[in-house]
Amino acid sequence: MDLEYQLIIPEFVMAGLAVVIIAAALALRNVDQKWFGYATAIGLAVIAIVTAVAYWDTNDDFGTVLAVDHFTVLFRVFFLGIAFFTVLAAVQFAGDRLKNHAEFYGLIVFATLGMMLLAASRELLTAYLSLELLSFSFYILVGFNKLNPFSNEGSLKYMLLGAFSSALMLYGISLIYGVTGTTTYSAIGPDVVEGTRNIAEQLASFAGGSGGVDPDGARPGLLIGLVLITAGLGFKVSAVPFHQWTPDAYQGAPLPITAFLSAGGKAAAFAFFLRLFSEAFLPAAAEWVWFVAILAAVTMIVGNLMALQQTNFKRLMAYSSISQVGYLLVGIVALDAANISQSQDAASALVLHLIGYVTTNIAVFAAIIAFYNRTGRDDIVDLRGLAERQPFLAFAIAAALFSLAGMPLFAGFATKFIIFQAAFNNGFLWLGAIGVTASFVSLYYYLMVIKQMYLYEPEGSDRERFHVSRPLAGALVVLVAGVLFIGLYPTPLFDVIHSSTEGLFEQAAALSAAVMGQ
Amino acid sequence: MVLSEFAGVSMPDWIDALLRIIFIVALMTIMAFALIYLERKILARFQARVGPTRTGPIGTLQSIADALKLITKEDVRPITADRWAFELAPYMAFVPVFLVFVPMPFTETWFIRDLNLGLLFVFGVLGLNIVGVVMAAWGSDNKYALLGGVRAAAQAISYEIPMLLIVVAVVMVAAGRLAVDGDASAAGSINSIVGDQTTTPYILLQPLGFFIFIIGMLAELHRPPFDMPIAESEVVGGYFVEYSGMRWGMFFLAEYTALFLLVVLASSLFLGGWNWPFGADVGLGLQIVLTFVKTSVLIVLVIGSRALFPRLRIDQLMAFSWKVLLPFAIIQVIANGIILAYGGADWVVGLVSFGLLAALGGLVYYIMRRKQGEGARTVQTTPATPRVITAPEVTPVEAGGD
Amino acid sequence: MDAGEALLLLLLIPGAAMLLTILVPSRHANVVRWIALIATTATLIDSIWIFAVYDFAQGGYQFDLQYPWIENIGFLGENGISLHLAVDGIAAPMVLLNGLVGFAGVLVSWKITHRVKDFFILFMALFTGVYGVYIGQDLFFWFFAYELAVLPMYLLIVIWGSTNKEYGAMKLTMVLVGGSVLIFVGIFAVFAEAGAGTFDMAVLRDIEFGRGFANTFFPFFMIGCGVLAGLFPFHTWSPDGHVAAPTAVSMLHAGVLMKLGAFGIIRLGMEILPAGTDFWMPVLLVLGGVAAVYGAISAIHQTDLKFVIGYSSVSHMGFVLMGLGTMNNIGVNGAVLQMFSHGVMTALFFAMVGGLYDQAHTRDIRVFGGLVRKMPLFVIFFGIAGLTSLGLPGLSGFVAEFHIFVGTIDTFPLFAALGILSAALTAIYVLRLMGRAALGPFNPRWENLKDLSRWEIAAAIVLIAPIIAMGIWPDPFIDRIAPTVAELPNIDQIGGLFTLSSLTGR
Amino acid sequence: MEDGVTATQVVFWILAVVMLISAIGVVTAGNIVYAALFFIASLAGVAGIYLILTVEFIALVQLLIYGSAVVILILFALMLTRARERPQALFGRSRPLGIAASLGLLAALIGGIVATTWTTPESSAAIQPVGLQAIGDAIFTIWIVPFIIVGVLLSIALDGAIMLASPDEDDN
Amino acid sequence: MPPLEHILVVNAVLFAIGAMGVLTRRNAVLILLSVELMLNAVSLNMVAFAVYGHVDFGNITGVIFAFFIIVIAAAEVALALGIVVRTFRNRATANVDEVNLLKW
Repeated sequence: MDLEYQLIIPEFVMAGLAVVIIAAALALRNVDQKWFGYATAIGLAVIAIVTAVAYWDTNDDFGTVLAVDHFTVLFRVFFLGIAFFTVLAAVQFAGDRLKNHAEFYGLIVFATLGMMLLAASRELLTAYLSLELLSFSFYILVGFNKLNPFSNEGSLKYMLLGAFSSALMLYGISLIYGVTGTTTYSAIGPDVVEGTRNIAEQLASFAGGSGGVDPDGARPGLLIGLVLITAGLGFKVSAVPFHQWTPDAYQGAPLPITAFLSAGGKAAAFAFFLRLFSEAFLPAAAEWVWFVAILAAVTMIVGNLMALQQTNFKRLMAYSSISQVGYLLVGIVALDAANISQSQDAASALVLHLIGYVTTNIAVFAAIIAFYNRTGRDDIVDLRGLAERQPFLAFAIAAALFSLAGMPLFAGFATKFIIFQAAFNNGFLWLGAIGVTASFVSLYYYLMVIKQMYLYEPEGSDRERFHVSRPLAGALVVLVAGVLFIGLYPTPLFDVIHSSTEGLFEQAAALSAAVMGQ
Repeated sequence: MVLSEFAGVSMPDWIDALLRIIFIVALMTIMAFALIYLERKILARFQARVGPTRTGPIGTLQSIADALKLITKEDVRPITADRWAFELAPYMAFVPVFLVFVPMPFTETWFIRDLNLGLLFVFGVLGLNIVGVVMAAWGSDNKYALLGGVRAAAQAISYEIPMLLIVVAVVMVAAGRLAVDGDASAAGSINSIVGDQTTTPYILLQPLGFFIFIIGMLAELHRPPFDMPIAESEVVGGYFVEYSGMRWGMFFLAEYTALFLLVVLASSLFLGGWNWPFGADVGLGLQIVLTFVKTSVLIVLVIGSRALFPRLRIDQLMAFSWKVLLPFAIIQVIANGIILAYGGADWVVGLVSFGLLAALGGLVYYIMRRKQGEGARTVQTTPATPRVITAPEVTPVEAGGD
Repeated sequence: MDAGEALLLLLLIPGAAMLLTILVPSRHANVVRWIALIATTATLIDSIWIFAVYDFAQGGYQFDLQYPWIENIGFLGENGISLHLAVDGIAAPMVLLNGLVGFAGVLVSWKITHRVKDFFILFMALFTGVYGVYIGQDLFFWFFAYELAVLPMYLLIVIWGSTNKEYGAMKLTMVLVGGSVLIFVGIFAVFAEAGAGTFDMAVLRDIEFGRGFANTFFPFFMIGCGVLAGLFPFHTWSPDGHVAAPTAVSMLHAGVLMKLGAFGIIRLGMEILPAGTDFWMPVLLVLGGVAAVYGAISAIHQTDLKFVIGYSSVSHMGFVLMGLGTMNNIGVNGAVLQMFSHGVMTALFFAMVGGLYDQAHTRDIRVFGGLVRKMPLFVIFFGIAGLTSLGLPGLSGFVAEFHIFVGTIDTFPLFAALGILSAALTAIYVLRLMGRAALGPFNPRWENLKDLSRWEIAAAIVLIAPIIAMGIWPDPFIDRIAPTVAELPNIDQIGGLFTLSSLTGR
Repeated sequence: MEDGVTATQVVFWILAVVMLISAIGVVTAGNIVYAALFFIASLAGVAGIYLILTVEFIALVQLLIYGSAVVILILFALMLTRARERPQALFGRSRPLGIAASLGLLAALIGGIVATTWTTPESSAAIQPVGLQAIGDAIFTIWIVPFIIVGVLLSIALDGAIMLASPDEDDN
Repeated sequence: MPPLEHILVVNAVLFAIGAMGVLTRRNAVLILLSVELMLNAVSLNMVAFAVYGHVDFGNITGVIFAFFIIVIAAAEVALALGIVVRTFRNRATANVDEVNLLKW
């Protein structure tokens, strides 16, 4: 078997980077720990740039397990970017409040590696293992602040529920494998068409006890598998009702990790979600779309309602990110087996919203990290008077929160508009309406945060203005600019995304062409 | 199959199976008795004593006398012990060892079954006996028993890893050599590995492997100098401190059987098992003799080490496994992989392995020198506090910033 | 006329000012102020130019300008979303209105000293958003601008406001954004139903929507926009918001922002979904009438100056909605005129109240008295606003309300009576206000009051000029509005009756 | 499938029953150590079924890995809970709900399994043992990437576990 | 060989028992054990599919999958116990609902 290892050089380099960082820390004990952070960041940036330049035109498969196409490359760069900003934001935080810095950065790199592999996987086993690589890194990272009981507790809950969800997903995968005899996405696709044909009919005939089960077509096992996979993925992306771990993990984790979790973890899970559902399960869209739609609706509603009651900023962001998952799921709902170009647009819309959301979220967290570095507090009321003490941070947080609420000028508006339009276009007016209403509700709690920053005077003993370290401030400026750019002129980004999602639908397009031809 | 061939008659399967079981039980018992006797004798010689002399000719029936004593002894169960765990533990410790007999080649044709995955089987099954140890430790409701059990488990698991890696390295070598004959996939079978050592015992190819295997074996068996789990002066007697009578005997039996089996395995893997080292195809009778000569040498080595070496500390023991043996085992596997992948000759494999062994020796020597240089004041005489048991009630840390 | 760049400038100038302001260090407050003033002056000139150059003989949409914006997204249509700008006869006066009020707002805000930089950034965002709504011709952009106009309100009120500002600001934002949710859904429904693959209003206007669809989705626009216009059951945010807001924001808010609602009903409702008007416009008229009376009655009971004006705004916006509800050319014409008139007038009101409050630190009518002795200019300007409000002939209010009444008489005579009743009630509270606060016995507590500052005077003059101009010479407005209104779908032509535009021989 | 009940099927059902009863023991035992011991029994049952399914390799890996892993598990369970000294409630408040949910899951799964037509060979003679060589070849060619990932994953799990569990100087 | 359906049903029961354990137990170690039961059910499923199907499918993906699942499970146990130990050091409990600084 001929394997083209040059396709996955970036992954190897990533692993190497992590190992080098960890090993270097063992060797260089007297070096200021922050240099490990900056070295990691530089490494990530270099890998990102080189990957983007060297692989953009690649469209090839590594064996049957990985696909290195535009989608992969886009997400590679995307994840590297996320990691880059996370590391940059984390440097001072880690230096002040954490130990084992090199392992901290190394694990971030490993998690990023997991994300990259996840986005590239075109086969369920590889995808599952990549997901676990990612999850394991996060389990550790969430509990990284090991003397802090919150951190520890978040990690414990995350780990247990994560393992449970993996088991659910694996069972689903096993059923899919049992029915189709393969775990490769592209091979599942055609079988799915066969397997889910008239499932309702089959179930009815089975329930009727007529014994008239079509011997070669009755495969509700496939549907159960799909539902279980969706449920497992629901856990990973923290969709309601599988979201219980999210607030705890978010609140417990060290702040940069909360940022990374909410940005990278979610983005990776959705990259997987998207590739799986568009390459493998798209033909059966009619069978699962209702399930995902309900999931999306419940997620949007519950996420936002729960967020209303929060007093801790991290917890607020956790519920906020849950509701964002609802919006992202709308993009999955908009996939349409009958209309491939609509599906591709929906997928692109999803990715666009994802990128917008991630940029925004990292911006929020970078700002909060800068605040936390100074104050060590993360309740919403602690933000009081931030506009006086550090207007730039307050502005960045406000802008990002408005973006999350879907207000114009910022990324959230345009991307949400597009993603809801995708759902409307696919006949899910009610879902879009729920989404719009939910984001209206979300404005309330974002405003509560903004109010604290702008309305009140600083309180407590520490009311001085303070400085944000240069790299962090620079990162924030870039992020906020990104949020504005996506909000005002998403077209170029969308074009890039659109060209990257093309590959996801080649198979489906061929299939539907074949159906047309019949 | 084997026995029926030996007997020269064909018989139904169930009789065959029964015969094999009887064979195993008999062999195991005999070996255990012999080993107990041998150990007492050899140790006594080391200590300038004579050992048992009264029972039977030069004390040869001593083990049987011991067994009789054990059988007639009252079986006591502490009142606070957990009934099920306590009662079942000896069996859990005993049965896996019993199973390990299955793939052991005593001669070219004398074994119960030539499993294709024999090596994996040995380690997979043998590992289970630690469950019995832990059950005993916990079920006894005795602090020392628990300590001993925890130590035993930690030790067993720690040394299992380098041992397994070394077995992997051996299998790699064997597979490379067997592939020449056309069937590399047989490398998992112990008998095939032995069969390959007609002229070259693998101790020449994998001297480091042999070293690590023996060390690991000692640790697995809780033999001195790695006997902390059952050290009387530290934990009174370890996990079976509360046992008496035949149940205690079963633990002992299991231990000696395991010793015998591992020694057979070591001789099969590294010393050529039933092979005459100079390539002549010897007959069945001589094969048995060869096997037993080789195992005996190893047995004397094992028993002798009890008399020769002082006991380590538990932390030294763990550190030695994780920080010395494991890295060297990994390096050995990688080195084998590289050499074999590029078709290196056997002598290269052997040389590299020997080089690694020398490096290991040098490293250990260097560390010991440095430790001595640091002076006596750093020597700890007590084991690390067993905090796992005495961990105080920790009040939750006050909520606050990270 | 094809100078769409003028429209683009309306967005670019404040936008650029906003960016520029961000870059100015916050300690240079005066630089910030001057940037704002220059920007608003420029936009005012631009607005006036647009208003003047708008070719009313030709009518329809002019200054058409279209740039591609968000493309290549299949389900957003083949043309995607474009930056499509244009003004018609209704939008032109609104653009002018915004220019005037924005300019005056900057003048009035000169005295703000707290976080000047932030204030003007947000002010400019609001200002840009309002322009965007008036000139946007693409539903996406329209909605974008609409939200952009609503968004800064919250911060503006929360930071610089007064009197229960947290509550007021939150209520205002949530109600308005809630309304925009309806608009959002409506926009998508329209897009999907049209199937034209575009958000361009120019295209959507030409598409006939079914009656059932229109009847279903018209209220999405009517209520969604109506909320902003102070539609009756949803009006309560408005007085609270007004009271809480700082002066300039109140001005922009009452003067311009509320008009966005009525404007939205015209743009989205009447133009795109004309089939829904038959069923829903009477409802709008009834609600408008109720708001007019209710607002007036409430205003009578208030003691806080701003509450009085706030409820008066509700009342006047009720007139606007009534006018729209008539669905005949005169009524709608009047509604648009009233939008302009009320915009300038109420801005003047708030400017004056702000000027007073900054010195007196109270707005309780009962404690004032005889202010004319200390603040003659204030009383004069305030009086002009009040008289406009009660519809004194010769001032803009009269022209507008007269149109509305005439239109209403034609369709719903009963409601004309209601409207006239509310005008009478307006007279009561305005005159009471004047009598109590401005004239009346002097309260010595106010010995130290000074008259208006020059910035406020300038602002007032800028605002009074159009009031008087429209009052005595409404033709420029009617010339522009009437033909456009006449072209609206489903409009009854009742030209036989008295119209001022007949004076010009058209 | 052959007709009638073969010896293999009998053995299978014995193993299955042992496995399931032990599994129930795991989730209902009132003592953590018992639960862990039941778990071992269950694992042994699973390993036996692997053997019936002719995949000795997986069976042995199961014993080897779980055998060790579970022993550690029990050890920590012992150390951590001190079950003997302080009896604890091992069930959460939501017990009935959990039981109901899992029964629902079970019903759905069995329904789906029974209703589905699975692809199976004509007779069990066609079922060939999965050879070790085949597994090895597959792992090191097709599945090399997963194999590498697992390697990375194991190292970070090890690293993380050590880092988290190791005592700190300000640990009390 | 038992019919495939029998094996699958047994696995489903095992899986459901595991799920029940996760949902009803509150001790972290016990939850972990229950998850392991679920994973066992999954690997058995995989192996069964592979063995019964691999004549037709010509692959042994299921066996490989089972192998990897077992490995992952071991890693999971190791890591989870690391976290549990850390919890116990910090809080002296391993019951997940006594670990409740954060709302569950």
